[in-house]
Amino acid sequence: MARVVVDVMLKPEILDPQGQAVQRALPRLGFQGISDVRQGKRFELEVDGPVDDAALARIHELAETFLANTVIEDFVVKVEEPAVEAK
Amino acid sequence: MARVVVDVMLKPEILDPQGQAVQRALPRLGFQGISDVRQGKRFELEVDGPVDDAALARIHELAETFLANTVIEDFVVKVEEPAVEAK
Amino acid sequence: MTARIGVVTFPGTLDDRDTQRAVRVAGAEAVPLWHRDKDLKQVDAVVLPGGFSYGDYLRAGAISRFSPVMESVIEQAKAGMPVLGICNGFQVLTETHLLPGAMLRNNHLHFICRDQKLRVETNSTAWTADYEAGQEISIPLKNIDGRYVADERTLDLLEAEGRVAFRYLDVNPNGSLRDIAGITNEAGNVVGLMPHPEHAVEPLVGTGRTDGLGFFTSILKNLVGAR
Amino acid sequence: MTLDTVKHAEQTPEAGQPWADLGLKPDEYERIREILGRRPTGAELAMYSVMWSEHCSYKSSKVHLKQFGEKVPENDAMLVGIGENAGVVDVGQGYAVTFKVESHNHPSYIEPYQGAATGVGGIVRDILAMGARPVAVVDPLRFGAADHPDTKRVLPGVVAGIGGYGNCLGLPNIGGEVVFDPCYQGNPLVNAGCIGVMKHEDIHLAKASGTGNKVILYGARTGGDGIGGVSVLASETFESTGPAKRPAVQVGDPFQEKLLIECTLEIFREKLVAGIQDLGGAGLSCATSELASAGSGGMRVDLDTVPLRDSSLSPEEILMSESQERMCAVVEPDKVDRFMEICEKWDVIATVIGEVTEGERLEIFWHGEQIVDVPPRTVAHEGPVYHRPYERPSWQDALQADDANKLARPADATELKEQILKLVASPNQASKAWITDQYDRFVQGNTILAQPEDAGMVRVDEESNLGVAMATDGNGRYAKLDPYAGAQLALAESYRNVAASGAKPLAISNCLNFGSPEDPDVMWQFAEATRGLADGCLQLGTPVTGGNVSLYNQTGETAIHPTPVVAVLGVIDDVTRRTPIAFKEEGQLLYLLGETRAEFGGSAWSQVVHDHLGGLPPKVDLERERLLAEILISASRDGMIDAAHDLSDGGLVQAVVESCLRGNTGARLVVPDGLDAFTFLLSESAGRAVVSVPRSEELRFTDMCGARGLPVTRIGVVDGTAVEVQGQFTLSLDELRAAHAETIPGLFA
Ligand SMILES: Nc1ncnc2c1ncn2[C@@H]1O[C@H](COP(=O)(O)OP(=O)(O)O)[C@@H](O)[C@H]1O
Ligand SMILES: [Mg+2]
Repeated sequence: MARVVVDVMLKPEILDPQGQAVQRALPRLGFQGISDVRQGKRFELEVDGPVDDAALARIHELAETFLANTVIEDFVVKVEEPAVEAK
Repeated sequence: MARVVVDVMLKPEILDPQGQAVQRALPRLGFQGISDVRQGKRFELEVDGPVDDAALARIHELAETFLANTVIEDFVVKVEEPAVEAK
Repeated sequence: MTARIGVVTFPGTLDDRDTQRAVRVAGAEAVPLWHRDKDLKQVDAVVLPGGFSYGDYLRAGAISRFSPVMESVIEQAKAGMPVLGICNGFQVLTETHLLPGAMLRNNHLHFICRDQKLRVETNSTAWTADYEAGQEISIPLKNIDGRYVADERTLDLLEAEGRVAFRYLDVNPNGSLRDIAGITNEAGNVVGLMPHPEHAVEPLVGTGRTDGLGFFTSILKNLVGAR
Repeated sequence: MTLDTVKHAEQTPEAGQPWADLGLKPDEYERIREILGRRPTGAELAMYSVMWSEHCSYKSSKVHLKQFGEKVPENDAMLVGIGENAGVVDVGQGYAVTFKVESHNHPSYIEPYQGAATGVGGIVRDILAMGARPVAVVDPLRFGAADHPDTKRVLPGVVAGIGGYGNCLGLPNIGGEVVFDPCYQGNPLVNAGCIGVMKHEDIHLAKASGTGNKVILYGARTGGDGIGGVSVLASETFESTGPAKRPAVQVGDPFQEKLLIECTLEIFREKLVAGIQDLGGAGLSCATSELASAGSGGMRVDLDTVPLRDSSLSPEEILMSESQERMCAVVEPDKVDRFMEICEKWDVIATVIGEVTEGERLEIFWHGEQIVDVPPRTVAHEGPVYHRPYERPSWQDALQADDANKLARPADATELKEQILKLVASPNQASKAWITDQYDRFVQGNTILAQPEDAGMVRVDEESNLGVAMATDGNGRYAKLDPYAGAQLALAESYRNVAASGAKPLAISNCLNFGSPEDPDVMWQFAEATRGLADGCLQLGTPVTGGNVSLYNQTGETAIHPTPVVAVLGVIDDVTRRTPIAFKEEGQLLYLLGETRAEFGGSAWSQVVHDHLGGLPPKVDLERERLLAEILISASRDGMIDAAHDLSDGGLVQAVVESCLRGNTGARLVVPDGLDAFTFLLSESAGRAVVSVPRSEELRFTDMCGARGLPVTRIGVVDGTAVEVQGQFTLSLDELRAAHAETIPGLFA
């Protein structure tokens, strides 16, 4: 079993009020030096079989038709490394 | 300028109604072989200065106190490689 | 015989019974349609009502769009059957691309419930014939994903073709581009809007106005007249 | 780890058990051993500990709540009383209404969004379990100081959670309260109420009967969330960590709940259930033991058949899990197939997990091995009962002696005007529209009145225009000064609000929010408040149909103000006769009903201007309240008044300002003879309302009041674009609107 991640972000030209709300709150929290924040979605898919090219192509199609609305969003499909990121 | 990404996901033991709804829809769309879907948030932060340990520590704190609610969510902080992922 | 108006229920649809009531108040017959059935039961028109179909999970309207009933609705809409999408129904229509653009989280990030003033920009759609072009009406608005967006080219095209059907007046409640509250397709049979005409058909309830009744009398006239 | 079966427990009588970590006291553990004649298994211990927690067993409050069942007024509207998921009253024309208020205080402090959201979900399931379609929700809320940084975290989250859940369910939010006071700083109160409507014959009860009937669990899968939430969150203070190695917070799925509602209503329509219970606090432990305890016969459950979200859960955890959006039904065997079909139609997972058995035991098995064998009554209904010591606090006399009438009054009209403007803009008196606009009040198409009206009102029958109304109230400041009177004032205010809308008050529910019962001061407050409420209900003829108790709302030694919240349900035969608060028609006459005395103890004025709390709360006169209500109801029915607004915190001026802003008209007021302007405008004497009377009705109206002995004073006229108090000051509507509207968004937007 492997994990495939689909990151979906609003296109750069689309207003992202959630990201803005975070950014506006930063100074209040004492954070300086972050010039932009965008908020998007992350999907973690557990894939049963091997993640070969065919599987990736299918997931790409899934992202394009379903997980993202390409009128407003961009997406990236990644195979997650088995090693866990350090927190 | 560098990009730091914070991924926030519901803890594994917490109900994820969104991910569940997506997963349940998959068979109807003709997608098989995905045994689990979790949906989380992805924050992209544009950091002005260098992303050194101090900056990362601050972003880690930001994630812990603000971007994630650690009662129900886990998070991961990553420095994004300058090279853009292929779509 | 009066017109048969189908009202679709998806899992999580909320305003289906209210829409059926509005259809009846206007004098038409309301026909419940179930999301799993492809059969449209020979209705003359379809309303996709408001609510949170599939919890609005993923994106509002994104999951319902793939239901069996929508296959038929899309097909019939393309063939000219009148379809009205209210709120969540509008979101479904944009997800199916029967209407252009997309709906996003309100710019203030909150759910908002208010009595909203609109201008009916065109009465040459199946659902607005009973209004004057330029008429101002007030009907309830209630949503969290009500911000209409589309690229500049699409917006210009909509304006040029007179397809902006409703515009917010006084306040833009959610950051919708060009104050757009609702749009129509080129043929004028498919209309979507965020505010809720079905909640403004009886003087007693809600805001006490009946400004929304015109949607349902328009379609009735349109259909019965066409027979 | 080996499975702790009943057999194993018999063989290992001396095995150590973590009863103390689970919140049980030594004598409670002993009692369990006595009941069972052996040590409990781990699963039994989990069940007893959670069911005997304060939250589920009412062990500290029971002895006082008894009064609600003893001092019952003559009232033939009661169909189902205290003891079921919610009480049911007859509202005529064959309709019955069920309603209840519950607290979700502690979870909402930890995770405001989910805590509040699941609070709404829980109360809605209670109403559903009675057989009713939920038709409206209300949300009485209390927060710390409005300008405290933590309130900025808690309030927006709570409001978003209530909206996020309720809006997605399609339930109009028609009322509630938002109150700020520093005493709620670490202990916000998130109470949620729901109203449901059914026909008399549709009433369902939570009991399991009929040997061989199947026990069906349906709704969401069971996960590890909220385990120990009941005992850890609701019973002890936050410092104690207890057994919660799993997260104690539940995440709600309103979409799933919406499906559960529609699915359950369809199941009711086809009369497929013999008994039904929602799963709330204590999850399956509660549902199985309560169903078995209330019915005849026993119950057998195969716990390994429960559909799980997390396969690593132990049987104990499955029993305690508080995963949301689940229900448990008892179904005759030949109806099971149809039951399953309906669940499938609504995409709801349903599983037969057991059956009703002969005998009187609740037996639970795990892969064929018995892990629970208990008499269900001992779990569900025969928990410990405490007679906690209570005593009038040593500081109570000094508090009452600190008379608010001694506070400096405004020196002149200019200062009076300034203070009134400050009052209108203060967080407690300011418009809550920024909050309530986040709630859908129109859905279902039956909303007659909603915020900011005195009471929420929904139409029940489209043909006859039968409707019901509800208001919730509770003034913690009054209750702190005198808990007996404070509880009665909460009742009186809520009753008055319902009457002001034109509906006849029928019955009440309550949510009693207090500090630690282990503190004799708090226990005295609780005893006094329940006594006051029970006496008040007896006098007003409005029985208590049910309610909820939330204790341990305190941080360290400091308890919240005693806060009994009372929800009054009323009925109106014809909703077209409802009375709104808005002054609309220029030239209509304004009358003040009731008597005004110099009563400022616990008043909004004393808080806003002097930051003071002392003296006595306003005097309670329930006979007067009843008379006032009768007059308001007849006047609305006979078309003698066009608007009515009850007077409460902030006094007359607050009410007039609200009615003017709502109707977008001004008012000219004259200070009546025998009163000074300050007392006239700001006193909080109870039993009063202001009404707007068409000139043609003036004589008929004043004659009616005169004949029935209700003091009535003409105080002015609806007119212009300002609130003008002759000889004192003028405040323009624009000025007032700005003061009233901008405070809350200024703090939280
Ligand atoms: N303050 C109260 N006044 C009257 N009845 C109460 C009060 N608190 C609890 N009850 C009643 O006790 C019973 C059990 O309450 P509770 O455990 O809250 O119900 P549930 O199991 O549905 O959560 C209910 O009938 C409830 O109405
Ligand atoms: Mg219950």
